[in-house]
Amino acid sequence: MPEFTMVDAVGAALAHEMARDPRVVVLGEDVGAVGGVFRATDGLLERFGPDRVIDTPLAEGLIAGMAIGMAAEGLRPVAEIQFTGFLMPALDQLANHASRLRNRTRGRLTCPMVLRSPCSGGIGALEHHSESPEAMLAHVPGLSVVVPSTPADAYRLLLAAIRDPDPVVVLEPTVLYRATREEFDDDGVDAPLGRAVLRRMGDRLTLVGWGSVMPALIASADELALEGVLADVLDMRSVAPLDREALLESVGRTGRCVIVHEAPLTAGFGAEIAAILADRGVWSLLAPIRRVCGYDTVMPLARLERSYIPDAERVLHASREVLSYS
Amino acid sequence: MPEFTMVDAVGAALAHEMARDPRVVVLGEDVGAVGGVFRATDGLLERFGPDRVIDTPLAEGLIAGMAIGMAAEGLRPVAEIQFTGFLMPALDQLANHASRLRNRTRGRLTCPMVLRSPCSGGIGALEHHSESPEAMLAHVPGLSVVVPSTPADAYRLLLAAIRDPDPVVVLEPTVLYRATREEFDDDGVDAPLGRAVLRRMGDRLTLVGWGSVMPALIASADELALEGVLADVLDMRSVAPLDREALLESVGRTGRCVIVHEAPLTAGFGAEIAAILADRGVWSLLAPIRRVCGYDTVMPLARLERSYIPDAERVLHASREVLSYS
Amino acid sequence: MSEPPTAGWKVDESRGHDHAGVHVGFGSGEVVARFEVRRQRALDADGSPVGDDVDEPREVLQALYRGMVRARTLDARAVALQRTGRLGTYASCLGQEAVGVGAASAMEPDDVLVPSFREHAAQLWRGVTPLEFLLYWGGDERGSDFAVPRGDFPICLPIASHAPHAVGVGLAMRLRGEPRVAVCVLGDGATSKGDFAEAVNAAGAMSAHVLFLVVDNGWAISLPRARQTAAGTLAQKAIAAGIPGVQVDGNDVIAVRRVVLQALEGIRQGQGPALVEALTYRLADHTTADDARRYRDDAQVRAAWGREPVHRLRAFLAARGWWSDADEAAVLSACRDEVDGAAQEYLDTPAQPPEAMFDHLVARPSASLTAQREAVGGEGNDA
Amino acid sequence: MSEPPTAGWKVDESRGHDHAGVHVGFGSGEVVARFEVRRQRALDADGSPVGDDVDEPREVLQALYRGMVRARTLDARAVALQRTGRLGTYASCLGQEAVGVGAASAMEPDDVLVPSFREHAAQLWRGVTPLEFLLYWGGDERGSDFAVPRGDFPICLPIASHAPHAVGVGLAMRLRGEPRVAVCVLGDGATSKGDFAEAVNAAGAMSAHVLFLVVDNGWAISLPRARQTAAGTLAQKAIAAGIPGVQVDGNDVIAVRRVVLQALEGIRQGQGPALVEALTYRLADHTTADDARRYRDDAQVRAAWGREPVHRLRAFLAARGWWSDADEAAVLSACRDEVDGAAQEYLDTPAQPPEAMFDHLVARPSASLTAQREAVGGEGNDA
Ligand SMILES: Cc1ncc(C[n+]2csc(CCOP(=O)(O)OP(=O)(O)O)c2C)c(N)n1
Ligand SMILES: Cc1ncc(C[n+]2csc(CCOP(=O)(O)OP(=O)(O)O)c2C)c(N)n1
Ligand SMILES: [Mg+2]
Ligand SMILES: [Mg+2]
Repeated sequence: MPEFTMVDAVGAALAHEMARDPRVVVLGEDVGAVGGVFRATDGLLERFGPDRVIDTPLAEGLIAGMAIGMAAEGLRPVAEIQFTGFLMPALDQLANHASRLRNRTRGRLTCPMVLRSPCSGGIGALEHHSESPEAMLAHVPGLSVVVPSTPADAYRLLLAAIRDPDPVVVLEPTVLYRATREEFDDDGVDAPLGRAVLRRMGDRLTLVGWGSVMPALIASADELALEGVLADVLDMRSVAPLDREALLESVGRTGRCVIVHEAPLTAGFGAEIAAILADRGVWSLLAPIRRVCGYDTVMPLARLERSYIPDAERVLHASREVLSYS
Repeated sequence: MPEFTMVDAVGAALAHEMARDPRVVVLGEDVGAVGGVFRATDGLLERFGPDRVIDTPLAEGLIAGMAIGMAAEGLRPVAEIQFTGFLMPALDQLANHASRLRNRTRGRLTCPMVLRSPCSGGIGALEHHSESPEAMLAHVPGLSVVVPSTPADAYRLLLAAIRDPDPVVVLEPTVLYRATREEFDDDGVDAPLGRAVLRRMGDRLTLVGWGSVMPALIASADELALEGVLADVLDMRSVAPLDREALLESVGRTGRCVIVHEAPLTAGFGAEIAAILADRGVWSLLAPIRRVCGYDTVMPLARLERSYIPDAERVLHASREVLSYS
Repeated sequence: MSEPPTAGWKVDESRGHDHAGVHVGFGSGEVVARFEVRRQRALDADGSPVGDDVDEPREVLQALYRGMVRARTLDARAVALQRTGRLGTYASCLGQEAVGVGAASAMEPDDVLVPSFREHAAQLWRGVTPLEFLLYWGGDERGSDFAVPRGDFPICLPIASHAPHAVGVGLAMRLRGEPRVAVCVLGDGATSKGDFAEAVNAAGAMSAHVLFLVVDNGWAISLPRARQTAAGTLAQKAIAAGIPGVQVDGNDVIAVRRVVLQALEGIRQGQGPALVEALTYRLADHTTADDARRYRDDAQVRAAWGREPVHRLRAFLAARGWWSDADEAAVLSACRDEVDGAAQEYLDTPAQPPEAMFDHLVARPSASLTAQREAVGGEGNDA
Repeated sequence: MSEPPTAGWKVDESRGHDHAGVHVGFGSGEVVARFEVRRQRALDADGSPVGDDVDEPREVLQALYRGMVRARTLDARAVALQRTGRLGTYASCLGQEAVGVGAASAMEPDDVLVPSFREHAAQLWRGVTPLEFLLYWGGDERGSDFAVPRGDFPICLPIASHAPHAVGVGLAMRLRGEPRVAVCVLGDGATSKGDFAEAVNAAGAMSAHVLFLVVDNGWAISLPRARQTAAGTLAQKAIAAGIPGVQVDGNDVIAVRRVVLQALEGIRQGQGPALVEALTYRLADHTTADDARRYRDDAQVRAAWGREPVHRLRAFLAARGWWSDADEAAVLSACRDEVDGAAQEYLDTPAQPPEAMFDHLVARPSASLTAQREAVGGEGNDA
């Protein structure tokens, strides 16, 4: 079986779907000759030509808006925003149009588009190259928001996103692009959106996260396991739709929850997770729900980046705190 | 003492501060001759002239970005975005620049600007004229986000916003612009940002909200009082900074909390409130925390708008549910 | 419209051009590019032909006239319904009918109209029904589920944010080799917004099949055209994108139709996008929520009434002997009957049930969304 | 740069102009506006004067030369530091030194530079120190706390999003009646972004004191200039905003300085904003993370080396007898010494403590923020 890094997996999913479905086109800045700044679209131009792999002028609002027009007109555009820090100008199109076109026309026009964007920090990049905007996006009704943390998920969730009849944003953590390799078949099988997956199974604590922080969660669980404490590690994979059932099931069993994300704490998506537990899951709670998140300040430049991003140490600290309640 | 509607109060605060501080300038679409589409800036052009009351070309990103430049250069711009539905193109400037300029330059340049925008629904307006984006804004580190619900608060919080050395967004619920009149002195006294206020004092339940839904919360509390149940009604007034102490104090006393806002439920700011309670306030909880919010769909056009916006009936329903736990 | 301002520009009058000086920027140096903006018209304000002969067939011209009267009749009814509390805030197209009718009459059915919010005349010509129209402005989403121009875009309220959609539509057409065109209509105010510039530029760079039709009606709410931009024409916005731009008298339905036909022809043939600026005037308040007397002189409005499009075409038709008082009466009563019927049907149409707000959000609603739908349909439970 | 494309345009060559046809849009009708774009230069690629005599004083020209060499020296060191893992991703300005030095040398100290991310030469000239420069690119916010151009804006990474800031700065200057100017520098890629168009238009409409300096270096990462826009020049972007625009040979520091001086003079006098397009070439990869061989021919790069600015000015100076080999050696070693010192100081500067990430977010931190600051400074507790 072939091995893929996450960035290879993204490219493989794009190539697979472009070969299968002639309506799929890729567009964005530098997606063509250079194959994307992370090489996610490498080789697509040679294989599918400039009518299906489209370098656009430099304008993110335009890219998102064009994708809406293409989608409404019957194509299946997969747009790339070069870094999530440059997504803001596209948010108007996502929130006011992509997510509303079907509703606005009572289903007459639809918007089956995907917007991919490399997200989150950890690679010592310049300012604006390390953002994690999933909470803002998840607040937009009608938008699906996916954040894979493994090569296979990146492949299968991207396929599902392209095949979804409605707009999907896929945030790809750059720190994971080349972090690991995973074996799987390039078989075109997608994974349904909105389903979490348990990466570790335990009984005393649930660690919840998605995307860039998953390695820290798994490391924390493994560390705790050495101490005899087994933790669930729940990778939400998609924040919208959210797998509430998996969340409630896990915390229902463990009674303790630490939520981890890289975006700033306040009004981050971790709040939504905690809020669901504070409503539907409140009777199973044996301890306060802790959030280990980016701080409520600007992610610092490279020299202090590591002090900002939640790591296993902080996750373990919070875990031990909630485990101290019995 | 003079009586003010909320929209008059906004105008009075602007006039007061422009008279007091020559650095204050007002800018936006139609803020001049026509006095703003809601007349919030009525009379300012005549009084302060076109160099301080500036009609801009039609471009929200530009308005926010210009305000940043003006603020950095020593002015105190108060920009208006005509409706919150047109705020998205300004979000890039708010999130990537206004809130970061001080940090980015280690305090060398600062951004004392205010961005006002009429928000929320309830007036049967066209699409995009009824949005409540406070959660997205509150997720931006460095940005203060204020949502007044009374004329006096609109006046005093706007003064504080203008005097604040950092960027502040003020969301003004259009449904409250002319809903009531309140007596207060146009004395230039501001109210500190980040302090909630108790509108009703009770013991069995805390109703938390801000902005447009406050009348429904107060009506609900009054209705419950008739039944002998006294509820705290906590008007957060500012979601960033958030008055965590007031929140924890109130729910610490009552043990029950219903959070109400008009923005969609998922990843709305109510989630942050619930998350704080699920951490620091969890031991005082006698019931699940309920959220009564806009649904996770597009706010419908005028004919169905009322079915979307949380009203006293829905608040009472949730209140009775949480009161049923003892 | 005013002549281009000269502040900052060095205007070179020395070459003896007839009409307009050459704006040469500043500095010296060799000339590397030259541009001209032209203005096209067919009838003067009184309906007398100027320039080329008017050789459009009688039936075409009569149809254009009926289209304008029909739009004006429905428009007036919408204002009346709003004034009596039976319609929401409404944006009248009074005075701008020639732009919509002229442009729509030049389009093919399978072209795609990507409108802003004041293109009623164009939408009606394309097949949107008066009932759909009233439902939309009455606050009912079903008004955008057009039975006929199935591929047309719905009204776009955030100014200029539809321009990138038109580029996407027009690029899809080009990629599939279709001789179709997306026609994006926007106002003078919209030309200040980044989306417009991004769209026009990208359409040019990518050869999308798009016509940008800029309706310069003199005002963006209270901001007069001259303060929206220092550019003397809006047609010259095309120069920034390297695509052709032209002005047309937007109160002259024949000229609008001609110039749009010509532009569409070029675009269909793969010559790339184009921009047309139609000069007209917003005779009404911005919307029914506006009071234009706060910011503009009555004298300007009165003068504009002297250039309005319906009278103009009628004068031309009458002079040719192609329009009688009986024709006029017949058209007016037919329009009135149609609009009466639509208004009644609109008023009789019950609102959608509350659950309808969930029915078209996404094709595959999540469990949470389904629960919310049930709650709103039921006793007001919260999800 | 390529000539304007003609697709869609009718180009009228009949008037016998010398240099460029007239782009007349399409359609007939009277001409309502005419525009010319000119290109200014002082030296040819070999350093021989063209056109007007070069009458800038010797000291000025020598200073410009030293400024370019200094920037190039620091730039090369930054690349070397990155290659050896001691600096972050870095964007080289190799080949573009004349634009920065020419423009900055024309500015007054109390003007405000509002730069993008490749204007190292201008920043250095204005007083940003090599140490600050390296700290910034090394990932330390203190690098933007310039001791000297206190009012200059920091580097802006989101393309074109600084253009509206420049309008605000330049409007403040106009409102206060100050003869100061904001100079906003952006790339060819930036001209496709809405912020740029909004800013240029609004500056024109509101007479803000802004000079837009567009650095056309042929590429936006992998997108060649010709595919960024169908416009033949970027100077013509000014026409859309109704402000004057001009092209200048951006590898010709004398011409850049002249045209910027002239533009600033007009702006100070209240003639409104202007736009200068400087034609240059990005000799380096886009950044140290890029490999330009993936998308452009070596031949193009080699040809561009033949037009680069440092050699050109040196040839001119030498021909005048104003520059000796000894002068050259002295400048090189002075620059090397300065950069060596700065690099060492940079490497010796410890990172800020983690709490510093909270120290300048807002003037009045909330209790929650203060608690987070304590947590990060302490044992990693979470707020
Ligand atoms: C992005 C955005 N900002 C503000 C508004 C509010 N608004 C509605 S129409 C209008 C003026 C539009 O002017 P123009 O483009 O000339 O169109 P016209 O109204 O003249 O048809 C404004 C500011 C809006 N709808 N969208
Ligand atoms: C809004 C935004 N989108 C994308 C990027 C990523 N990016 C960095 S530089 C660049 C190209 C810029 O081209 P140009 O404006 O010509 O400047 P140059 O790099 O040539 O100096 C891109 C796409 C960015 N920084 N900002
Ligand atoms: Mg207009
Ligand atoms: Mg470039």
